Amino acid sequence: MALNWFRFAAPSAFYPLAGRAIPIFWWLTVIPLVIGLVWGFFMTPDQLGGTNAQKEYYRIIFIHVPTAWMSMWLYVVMAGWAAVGLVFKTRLSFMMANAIAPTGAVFTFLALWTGAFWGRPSWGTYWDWDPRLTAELILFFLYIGYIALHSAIDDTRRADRAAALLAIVGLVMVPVIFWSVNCPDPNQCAALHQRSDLTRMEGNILFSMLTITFAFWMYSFATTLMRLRSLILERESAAGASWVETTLGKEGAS
Amino acid sequence: MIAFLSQGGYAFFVWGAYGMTLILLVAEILFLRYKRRTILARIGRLIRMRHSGVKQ
Amino acid sequence: MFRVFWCILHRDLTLALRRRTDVLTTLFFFIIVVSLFPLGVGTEKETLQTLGPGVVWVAALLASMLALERLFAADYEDGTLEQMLLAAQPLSLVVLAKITAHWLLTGLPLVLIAPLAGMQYHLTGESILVMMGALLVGTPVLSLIGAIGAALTLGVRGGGILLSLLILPLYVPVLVYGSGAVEISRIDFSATGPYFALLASFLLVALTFAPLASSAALKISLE
Amino acid sequence: MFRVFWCILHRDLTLALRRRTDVLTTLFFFIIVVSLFPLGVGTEKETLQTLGPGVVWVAALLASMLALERLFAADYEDGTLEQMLLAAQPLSLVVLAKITAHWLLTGLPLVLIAPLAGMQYHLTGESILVMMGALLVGTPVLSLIGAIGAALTLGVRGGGILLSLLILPLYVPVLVYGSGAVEISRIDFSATGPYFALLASFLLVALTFAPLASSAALKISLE
Amino acid sequence: MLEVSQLECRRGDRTLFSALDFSVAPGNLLHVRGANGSGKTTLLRSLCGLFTPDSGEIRWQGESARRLGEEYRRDLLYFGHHNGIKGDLTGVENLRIAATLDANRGDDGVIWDALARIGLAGFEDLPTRMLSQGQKKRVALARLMLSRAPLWILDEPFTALDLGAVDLLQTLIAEHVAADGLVVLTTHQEVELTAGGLASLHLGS
Amino acid sequence: MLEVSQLECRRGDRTLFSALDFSVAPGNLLHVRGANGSGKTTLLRSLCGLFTPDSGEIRWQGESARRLGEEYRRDLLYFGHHNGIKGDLTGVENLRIAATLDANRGDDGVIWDALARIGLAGFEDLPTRMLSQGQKKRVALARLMLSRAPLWILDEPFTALDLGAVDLLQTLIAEHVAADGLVVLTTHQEVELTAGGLASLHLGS
Ligand code: HEM
Ligand SMILES: Nc1ncnc2c1ncn2[C@@H]1O[C@H](COP(=O)(O)OP(=O)(O)OP(=O)(O)O)[C@@H](O)[C@H]1O
Ligand SMILES: Nc1ncnc2c1ncn2[C@@H]1O[C@H](COP(=O)(O)OP(=O)(O)OP(=O)(O)O)[C@@H](O)[C@H]1O
Ligand SMILES: [Mg+2]
Ligand SMILES: [Mg+2]
Repeated sequence: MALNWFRFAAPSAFYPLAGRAIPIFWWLTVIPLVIGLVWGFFMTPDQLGGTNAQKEYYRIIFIHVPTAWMSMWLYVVMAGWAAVGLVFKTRLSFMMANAIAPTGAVFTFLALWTGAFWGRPSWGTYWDWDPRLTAELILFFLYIGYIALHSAIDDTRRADRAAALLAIVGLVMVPVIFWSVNCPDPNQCAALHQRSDLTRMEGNILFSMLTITFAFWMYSFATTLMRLRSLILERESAAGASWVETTLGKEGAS
Repeated sequence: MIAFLSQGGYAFFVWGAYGMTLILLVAEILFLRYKRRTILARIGRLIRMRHSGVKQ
Repeated sequence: MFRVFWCILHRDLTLALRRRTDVLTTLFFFIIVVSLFPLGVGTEKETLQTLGPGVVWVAALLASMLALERLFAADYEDGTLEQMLLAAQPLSLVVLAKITAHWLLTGLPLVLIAPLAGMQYHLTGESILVMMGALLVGTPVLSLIGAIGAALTLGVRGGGILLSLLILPLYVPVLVYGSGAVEISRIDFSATGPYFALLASFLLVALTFAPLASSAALKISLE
Repeated sequence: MFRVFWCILHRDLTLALRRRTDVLTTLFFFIIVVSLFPLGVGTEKETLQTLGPGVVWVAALLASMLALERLFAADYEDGTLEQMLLAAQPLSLVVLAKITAHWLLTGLPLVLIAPLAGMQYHLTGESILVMMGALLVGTPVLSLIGAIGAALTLGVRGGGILLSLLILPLYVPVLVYGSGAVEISRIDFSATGPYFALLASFLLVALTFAPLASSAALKISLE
Repeated sequence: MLEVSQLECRRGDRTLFSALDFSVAPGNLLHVRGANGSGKTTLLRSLCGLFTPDSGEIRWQGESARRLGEEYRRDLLYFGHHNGIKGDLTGVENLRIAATLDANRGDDGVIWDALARIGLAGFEDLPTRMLSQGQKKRVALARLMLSRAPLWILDEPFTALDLGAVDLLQTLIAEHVAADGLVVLTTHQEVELTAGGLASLHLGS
Repeated sequence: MLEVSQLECRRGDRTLFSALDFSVAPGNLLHVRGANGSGKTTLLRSLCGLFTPDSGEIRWQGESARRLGEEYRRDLLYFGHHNGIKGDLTGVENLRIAATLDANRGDDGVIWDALARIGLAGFEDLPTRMLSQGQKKRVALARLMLSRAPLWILDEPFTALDLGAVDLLQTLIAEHVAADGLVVLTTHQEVELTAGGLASLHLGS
């Protein structure tokens, strides 16, 4: 078991494996995305009534919620790989963390953007200092900090480890930060706003939202692996690894 | 069709949100492909150099 | 063990006091930032009273952060940090001593000067007391967390501003509860307890982990 | 003459772009400082609207100032500044080129990002326009005045914070009229004219004297 | 006994050295030679643990240096391209701190003697920033006299020194080797010993 | 013709030298000697105008150097304790900027040739921060080959260089003197000339 893992922890073994997986992930992205969008735009009611009256702009939910979820999940995964890299000193783990960060930052930005475009029609403002939004903004800063630190150091080995340490410190702080902006007054913390409740959602809306979430998740796999392959090539060829040449020779025809 | 595009009068917001998502995701993919191509070109050049016996 | 701690603490304090202005400049920076706001915002009493706690805390954050940049950088450039790494003592002890010196030179003076800032913003005596207390517990956390960032950005070009990018988001909890305590004290003095409890627990956690994390970061940076 | 100006400008821009993040970090620092205030101050719409212009200007001041510290310091440490002093060209030309590069890298991005900050503080479209205009005229003044301070504090320990001490008071006029213009535009858009006229005259004066003053200061610092 | 086996270091795209094997026994000096950029500094920093080699192992008294950690560092004195002294402190203060960090006694009498011997009498309590380049280097080198570490790792210790100081440093090194110490050094000059063995290692093509 | 009369420099409490008189004519080299801290660097920096002496005058071609200002600086090349190169720029970029500042042409062909001659072929377009100590110094010294300034002032140019580079630099200096240039330098080594005159000035007791 452990042996197996470490075999794929070698970049040379991982590179072709990732190459084969990427197309699969692309199909897993495109098909649910199309289904989710079609369902979301044509199978759902034109207007929400009841206590939560919303007009067509509620359709932003189909991308807003998935991007928000992905942004948080990807940070956890990124910090996780960073920790693995620091503990086991595997090059591939650092590269993995490195490959996830830009995708995570993109999703965070999209959550902010789509949220803003939702907020304008429903709250009358693009931005408000709601705890959820604030926390998402801070998450964005953490991603940017990771990327900035990594690219400011040009010795890749040092950059990897420094950025990994930062990601872990960030991961420890994230719950504290989220909690502090959610609950700025510890005397009244019990009266936190009711969180949105998935079970109370209209079935069609929920279905589209979850399908698109799945699509975005697969999209993250695909882009991360693509970026990872580029990183592997860049670093291994810089280090003069011979497998790069043989592998590329095999692929060269395509 | 017009009705679909206007999204009940909220076209700007709905398509603004979807549009930015589309732009960023596609841009990410294009950027990744562009990066991969430049790396392959560089490595190809290195390999050719090595095979034709040019010293680094 | 303690000998090394004292030695480094003493060294950093001596170094700072050799240039007497060093201690004063953090203070003056704080005062200037606090005084700039009324110029930019207007000088009505009520606006200032609501603004006060927040501005004081943000100014404290920035002042503490500015001095952080040089926490390890000076020692890095002249090679003394290298010697500390090669010392026969645990590095985190040295780091803790340096952080302590940093706090004594930047955090403590802020606590002492805070009443002045409070007066500028027409805060009441009670609020000012709470502010001093909150700063006393909160500023060491700033120094401790900041040290990690300072160690990570060591020798990196554009380090100062990169450091703020890394560190300021992590300062948010201290800022929220620090200014929250002052805010609430304007309404109900007795309700500040939980705020202080939270700040104190942050301090404890930071005190345990930050020296370790910073020394790990230093080792990475010196490769 | 112009060859040297271009050469140094090109050099400083290249140096900054070698680390692509350098440009972005000033921006993000600005955004973070702007975003910290509501956390400390509270998030009511009206408070934020009165705060907005002041906070944006103070953040711009700080962002520009932080980057200033490295304006000459990096060149001083590796001896290239010495070489510039010994060049066969007037030093003030070199200094002007360095200041231009500094503004292009820190001032201009702030102007472009300002609308975002304006939105966070619920400013109206018109106010945001005025703010951009004021920043466009005001930030070069910050870079120019700042350069004098940067030259004076060169090689002095704790330079960063001493610099802010020297420079921030000089920034006050720009701050007052810059945020004043935005403030007044919330009431009467057409009344902003005099503010801009003043800012523009500051710019002219600074443009004539600051390069000379900074190069004199550099010569003193390098003794 | 310092043993190095199968050491390999890369920097950027270049492999500086690989499969490097050598050992230094007490009473011996190893002179690492090589042109500029051949990897001397990198090798010396790896020996100290300031640079992590890409592969290979460094053993001190039979155990891995990495595993020994503090114990190894206690036995080690490194002198690098930087002087490692603070310009704002006086020579005496600098040395006092260095002694504490190295876990030596370093009482003030010893420190003043060391400074006098290295030719800085009269400059002991000036801030070192007021000294000339060579005088700063001398302050840093006074650490050698205070240290009780058996293993000295010296990276170009002779630069910036005048002839008198070079002679004195040669004597110090020779004394240390004669007293069963170990020295690894790089320099573009020749070194002479009065006792013990002198080996030399050539890096680069 | 560089003439110095009645020069006096003080630093801190000490008078480093006073009533110093000398002159250097074209085709001559002046070797400034002295122990560490005797004031060599201070003298050289005064000659460049980077340090204001307490009294005395420095004349270039018969006129006061201070009054000549830019014209004097155009004729001058100073090489100090710092290398004066940016770590983030490549060797070629660094030299291009240096050439512009010195008002030399410095087209790229010349620069590449200079770097090749000083032994940095293959390292031309690496950021100089990735070079070893000696390689950095070599980049800085390549400026000597680009310069058309008649007066060279060199402060310990040989430190950190390996033997090959020292030889090359000796040749460069000898060529410059042979071509009617003026050189003022400090070093703790000996310098040899093939043509022209060599004088030496001893500072300190
Ligand atoms: C941590 C990040 C975020 C998460 C997890 C999140 C999640 C959600 C969810 C689940 C809903 C659906 C609520 C419901 O109708 O039941 C929602 C609605 C909404 N979100 Fe977000 N969101 C996040 C960030 C943002 C941001 C950054 C913005 C704006 C800039 C934003 C603006 C909105 C708006 C306007 C709604 C509609 C609210 C309503 O129905 O009244 N959200 N969000
Ligand atoms: N910044 C300074 N402030 C005060 N005194 C100084 C300063 N720099 C040097 N000195 C003093 O001036 C004297 C001469 O210094 P200088 O650097 O000129 O010596 P040097 O001959 O170049 O020595 P070296 O061979 O070590 O380079 C020294 O004794 C030193 O104490
Ligand atoms: N920070 C760095 N990043 C990448 N490569 C580096 C770095 N520092 C040095 N190198 C490379 O490593 C090689 C060896 O450098 P090192 O400093 O070990 O040489 P050295 O033998 O000590 O030379 P010198 O005699 O000039 O001091 C050099 O060719 C240099 O290009
Ligand atoms: Mg070396
Ligand atoms: Mg000297």
